Amino acid sequence: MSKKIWSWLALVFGILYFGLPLLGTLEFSLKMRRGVYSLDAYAAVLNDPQFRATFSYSVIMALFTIVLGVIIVVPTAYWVQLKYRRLRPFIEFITLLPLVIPPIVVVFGYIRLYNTSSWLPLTGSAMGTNILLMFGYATLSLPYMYRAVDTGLRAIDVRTLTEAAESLGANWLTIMTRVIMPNVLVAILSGAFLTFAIVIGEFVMAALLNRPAFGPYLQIMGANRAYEPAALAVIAFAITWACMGLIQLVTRFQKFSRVAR
Amino acid sequence: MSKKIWSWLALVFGILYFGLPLLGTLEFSLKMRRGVYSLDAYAAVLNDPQFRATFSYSVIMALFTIVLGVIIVVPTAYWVQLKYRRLRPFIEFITLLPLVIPPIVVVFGYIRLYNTSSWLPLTGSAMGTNILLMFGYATLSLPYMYRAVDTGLRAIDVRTLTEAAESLGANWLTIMTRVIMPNVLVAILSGAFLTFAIVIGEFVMAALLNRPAFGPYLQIMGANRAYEPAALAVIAFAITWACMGLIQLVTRFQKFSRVAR
Amino acid sequence: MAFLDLSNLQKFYGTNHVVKDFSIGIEKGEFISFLGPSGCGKTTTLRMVAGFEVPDQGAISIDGQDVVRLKPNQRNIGMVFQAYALFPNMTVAQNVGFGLKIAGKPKDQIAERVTEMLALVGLKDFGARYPFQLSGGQQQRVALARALAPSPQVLLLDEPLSALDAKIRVSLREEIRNIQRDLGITTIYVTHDQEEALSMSDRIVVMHDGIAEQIGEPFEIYNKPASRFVAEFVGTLNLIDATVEDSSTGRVKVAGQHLELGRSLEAVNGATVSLALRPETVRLGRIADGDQTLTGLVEEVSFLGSVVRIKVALGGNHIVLDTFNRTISKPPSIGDQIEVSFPSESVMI
Amino acid sequence: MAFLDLSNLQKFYGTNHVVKDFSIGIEKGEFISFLGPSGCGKTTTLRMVAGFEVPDQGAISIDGQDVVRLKPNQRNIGMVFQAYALFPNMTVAQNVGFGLKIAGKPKDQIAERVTEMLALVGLKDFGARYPFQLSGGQQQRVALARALAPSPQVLLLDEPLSALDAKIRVSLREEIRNIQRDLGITTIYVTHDQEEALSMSDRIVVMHDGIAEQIGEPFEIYNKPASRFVAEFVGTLNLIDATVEDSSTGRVKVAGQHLELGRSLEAVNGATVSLALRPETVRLGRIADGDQTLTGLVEEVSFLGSVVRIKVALGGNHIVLDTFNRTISKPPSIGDQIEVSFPSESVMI
Repeated sequence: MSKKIWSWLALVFGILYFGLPLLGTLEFSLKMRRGVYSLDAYAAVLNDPQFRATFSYSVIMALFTIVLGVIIVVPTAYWVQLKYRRLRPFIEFITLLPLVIPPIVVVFGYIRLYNTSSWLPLTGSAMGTNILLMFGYATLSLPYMYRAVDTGLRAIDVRTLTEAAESLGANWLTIMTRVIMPNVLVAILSGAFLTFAIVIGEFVMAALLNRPAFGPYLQIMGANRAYEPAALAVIAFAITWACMGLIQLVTRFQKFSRVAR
Repeated sequence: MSKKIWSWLALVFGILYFGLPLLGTLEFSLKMRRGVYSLDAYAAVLNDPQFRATFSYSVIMALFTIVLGVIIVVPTAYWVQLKYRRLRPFIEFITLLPLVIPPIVVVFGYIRLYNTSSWLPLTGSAMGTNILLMFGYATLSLPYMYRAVDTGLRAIDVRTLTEAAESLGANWLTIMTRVIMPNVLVAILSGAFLTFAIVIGEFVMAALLNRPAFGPYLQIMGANRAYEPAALAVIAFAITWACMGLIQLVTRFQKFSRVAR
Repeated sequence: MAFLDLSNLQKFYGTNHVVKDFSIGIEKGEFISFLGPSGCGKTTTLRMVAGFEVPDQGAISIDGQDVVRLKPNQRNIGMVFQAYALFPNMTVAQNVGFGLKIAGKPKDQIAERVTEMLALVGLKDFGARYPFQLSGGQQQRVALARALAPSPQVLLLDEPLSALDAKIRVSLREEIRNIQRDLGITTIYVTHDQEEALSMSDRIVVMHDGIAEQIGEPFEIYNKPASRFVAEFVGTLNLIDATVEDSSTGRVKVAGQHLELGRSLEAVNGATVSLALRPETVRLGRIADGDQTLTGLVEEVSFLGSVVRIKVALGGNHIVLDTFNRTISKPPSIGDQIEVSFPSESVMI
Repeated sequence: MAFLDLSNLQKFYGTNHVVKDFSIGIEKGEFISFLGPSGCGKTTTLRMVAGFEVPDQGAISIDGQDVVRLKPNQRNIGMVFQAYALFPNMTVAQNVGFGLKIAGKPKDQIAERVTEMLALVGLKDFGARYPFQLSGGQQQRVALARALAPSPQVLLLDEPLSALDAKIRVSLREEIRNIQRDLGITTIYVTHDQEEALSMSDRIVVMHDGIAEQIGEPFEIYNKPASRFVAEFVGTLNLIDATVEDSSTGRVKVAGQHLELGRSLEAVNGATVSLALRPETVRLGRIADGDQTLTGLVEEVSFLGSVVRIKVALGGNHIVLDTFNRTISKPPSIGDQIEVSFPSESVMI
C-alpha cells in the first residue's frame, strides 16, 4: 500500500518537475499582448528573417552531422560487437569523453589546430568553419548516437546473423545493407533525433566559431527580448516532439518491429 | 582482411578525433612563457581566488545535485522495474526530455514560476536561487542518472531478488538498503560522475540565475584570456579522469563486481 | 483440515481467468507437485501461497491459520526460484543467514545454523564465496539452504531445476527429495517436467487451464489417468483406431487383426474407438500367454541409448514401442515383419 | 579420399589447445554427430568446416577440393545455428530465399524453390510471416529450409535443438533426420545430448578435450565404448567394486556373493576391479538361466513414468537398475530384499 502511494507520488513529482516549467513558458509566450492570450510572440518570431536564416542553417548542419555520425558510428559499433568485444569498454569510454570534456575545450583545440596559419586552415573560409563545426557537433552527439546504435545492435545477435548471412554467400556490403542496417534503423533514427535536438540547441561551439546558428540567435533573443524567447522555446519543443512522433510512426510501420526494438 | 583494415582505421580515426584537440589544448596551455614550455598558465589559474571560489561552489552544488538525483531516480527506477513495467517507455520518455528541452527553457520557466512576486519566491534569496539551480542541474543530469541506474537494475533480477528477500521476512527498507542499493552502487556512482561533470561545466543556467559557478567563470576567462582557459580545460579534464579512476577502484574492490557490473 | 489448505482459489489477470476453483489439502510433511504445461496456472497458485499474488476468491490456511491477508514477509514460507535469486552482493554464508538476521537472531546462532544448512546441501566449504563463483547447480543448492535456514512451515519450489543441465537436474532432484524427507517439511513443487514430478512427489496435481485435472500418487497418475489430457501430458501414448466387433466381450479389429480386450465396451458394434497404449507396455514378440498380439512392419528404429524405440506400421495405424537396449543383440531393421504383444489390461480406451 | 575430409586439424585460442589433431573422413550422404561436453572442441571443429575459424594446422577438403583458404561465403555450405539466426527484418519467404537471391537466381526460380523448401519443413503457409511471429520450433525449421535452399554440399548443424522444449526437440530431431535422409545431404551435427546423437546419426564422434575419443555407429558407441570417458558420458553406468578370485575363469566376489564372468581377466587374483553395468541390462529377479544374480536390499525407487529406476544396496556398493513400468504391478518397496540378474556378457570392466 505505502509502496503504491510512494511510486505514484514519485511519478506525479516527475511530471510536475518537467511539466510546470514547460507550462509556465507556454503560458508566458501567449501573453505578449497585454491582458489577453495571443500568438503575437509567435508571429514576431516567425516573421523574423534572422530566425529563418539561423534555423535553416542549423537544420542543414544537423542533417550533415547526422550523416557523418551514422557513417562513423554504425560500422565502428558493428565491428566492436563482431570482432573486438574486448575493445568495447575502451570504445565506450571514448564515446563518453564528449560528455566530460567541455565543448569549449574541443573548440579551442580545433581553433588551435586548424587556424589560418596551420597545415589545414579550415577556419579561413566559411565552408571550412562549417565543416569544423559539423565535426564538433558530431563529437557532441557521439555519446547518444553510439549508445543508441550499440543498444540496437545488442538487441539482435550481430555475430550469428553475420555468420548466417556469410554461410549463405553474402559479402560484407550485402550483410551491412540488407541485414544489419535494416535491423538497427529505429536505433539509428533515435540517435539521429537526439543529434538533431542537440545541434539545434547548441550555443558554445557555434558562438565561438562565429557561425550564424540557431543557438546563438536564441541566446541573443533571450538576453534582449521578453516574450519571443518563450515562443522560440515552445517552437523548439514542438519540433522535437514532432521528430519523436515520426520515429514512433516509423516503428509502427516496420512490420518486424517487435524484435527490432 | 579488408574488414580488419577498416576497423582499425575507424579506431585510429576515433582516437585522433578526440585525442588531437586535447593534445592541442594541452600543448597550448604550456606555452604561456614565450619560447619554452612552462606551467605558468596553471599557476595563474590556481592562484586566482575567483577560480577557487567558483570551483568550490560548483563542486558543492554538484554534490547536492547528486544526492537529490539519487533520491529521485533510484526508487523511481526500482518501482518501474518492479511493478510498473508498462510505464517504462513513458518514464524513459520523460527522462529524455531534458535532452530535448534547451536548458534556457527550463530556466525561463523557473524564473517565471518562482520570481519574487510568485507564491514561492525562491529567486528572492541566494539560498533559494541555489535550490532552484540545484533542481535545474538535477533536471539536466536526469537522463544520465536514470539511464545508469536503470541499466544497473536491469543487470540484476530486481523482481525475483525482491521476492526472495520478502519471503525471508525482509521489509521494504531492508530490501532497498541491503539488497538493491549495494547491487547498483557502481551504476549510481557512474551516474553521479556524469552528473558531476555536467554540473562543473554547465554555463547557461548558472549564468541566467546569476550564480558564481565555474561554468560562467570558464566562459569569461575564455573570452578574455589566451592561455588560462586552455589550462582550465586541462584541469577540468584531469578531474573527470580522476573521478573515472575512482569508480574503477570501487568496482575493483567490490568482490562481487562481476555480477554487479 | 489439512496442514496446508487451499480452498476454491480463483485468480483473474484482467479478463484472463488463470486459476479457476482450485482446492487441495496438503498433509504435514507431504511433497506435492503441481504439474502442467505453461499457462496452466500452476505458478500463479504457488505465488498465491507465497503471498506474491492475492487470490480473487478462496482461502489459504497454514496450520489452521488463515494467511490470505498476510504479506509474504509474514507467512514464514521458504521459496526457491527458477533463477536462483541469490543476492549477488552477499557471500554464500550471508545469503543463507539473511533470513535469520532479519529475524534478529544472535550472531553465533546464525553462524551455527548457516554451517548446518551448508553441510546439508553439501557445500560446507563454500561459505566465503560469492554467488558468481558458483555453478548453477551449486547456486540452486545455496538457494535451497537459504530458504530452509529460518525453518519455514512450508517450502515452495518454482521450477527450481529447469535452468540446469540434464545430468545435474537428475542428481539435484534426488538430493532435494532426500533433504525434504529428512526434514519432513511440507513442500509444493511446481514443474512442467513429468519425470521430475513422477520421481519426486508423494502426490501430483496435474493442472490444465486453471483446473486440477487429477490429484493422485505418481503411479496412479501415470497408469490410471483420469482424462485424455492427463494421459497425453504424462508420458507418451499410442493411439490406434479399432472397430468394435463385439462390445460385450471386448472384441475389436485393428488393421484386419483381432484383439480380445476381455471386458465390455461402451461403444456399439461397428463403431470406431481409439485404443491408447503406453509404448513400454508393448513388447517385441509373443511373451506371456494371455497377451494380445499384432503383426506389423518395422517403420522406424531409434536407438536412444538405454531404450530402443521402434515404430511399427499396422495398416493405417502406428504403434511405437520401447524396448531396452541389449548389449548382445542388435534391434530389428526397418522393413522387418514383427509381432508385438501387450496385456489386454494395459489398453486404455 | 572421403567426400568431406578433415585431416589433422589443430586449433589454438591463445595458449589454449582447443582442437588437437582431429581427423575424420565423411562419406557423401552420411549423418555424423560430434558429441561431447562443452569445451571439448566440437563446435570449434564445426566452425572450421564452415570457415568461421581458420585451423592452425591440418586440411579440410570437400569433394576433393581444398577449402581451408576459402571464405565462408565461398564454401557452399548450409549452416543452422542454435539461436536460429533468422533475419528479423525479412519474412520467412525472404529468409529462405536469401541465399538464392545472393546467388543471383531469377525471381520465379527463387519463389519456386522457397515454396518447395517450406513444404519440406511443413511450413507451407508461413511464407509471409515474420520470424517473431513463429514459435522456436518453427523458427528452427525455417532456418533449416534457409540453409538447404541453395543446395549446399554440406549441412552443418550447431546444437540446433538445445534452445527448444523437450517434446518439440524429439519431434524435430526425427524431422531433421528424415529430411536429411530424403535429400541425401552430407551432414555434421554438433550436440552435447547423447540421446540426440544416438537416435539420429549414422556415425558418432565422441569428443573429449580436443580429441576424438571414439568414432563409430551409435550401437557400437553405446555398447562397446572405447574408453571409460565414452562409457560414462554416453549413458548411465553402475560401477561396482569386486575382488578377483580367479582371473583365468573370471570369478569375482561382490559383497560376499560370487559372479562368474566367463572370461579371463587381466587383473591378478585378490585385486579389486570395478565392474561397469548399464542400468537397463540389470533385471529384477532371475530370468534367463545363464544370468548372474546378486541379492540386495532396495534402497530407493524412482518412478520416472515409463521407466522405474531402482537402487539396490549390495554391501558398500549400489546397483541402479531400470525396469519398465507395468500397468498392473506396483514396483517393489524400499527395504525389500530382491534378486537382480544380468548376462555376464554385459559386464564391462
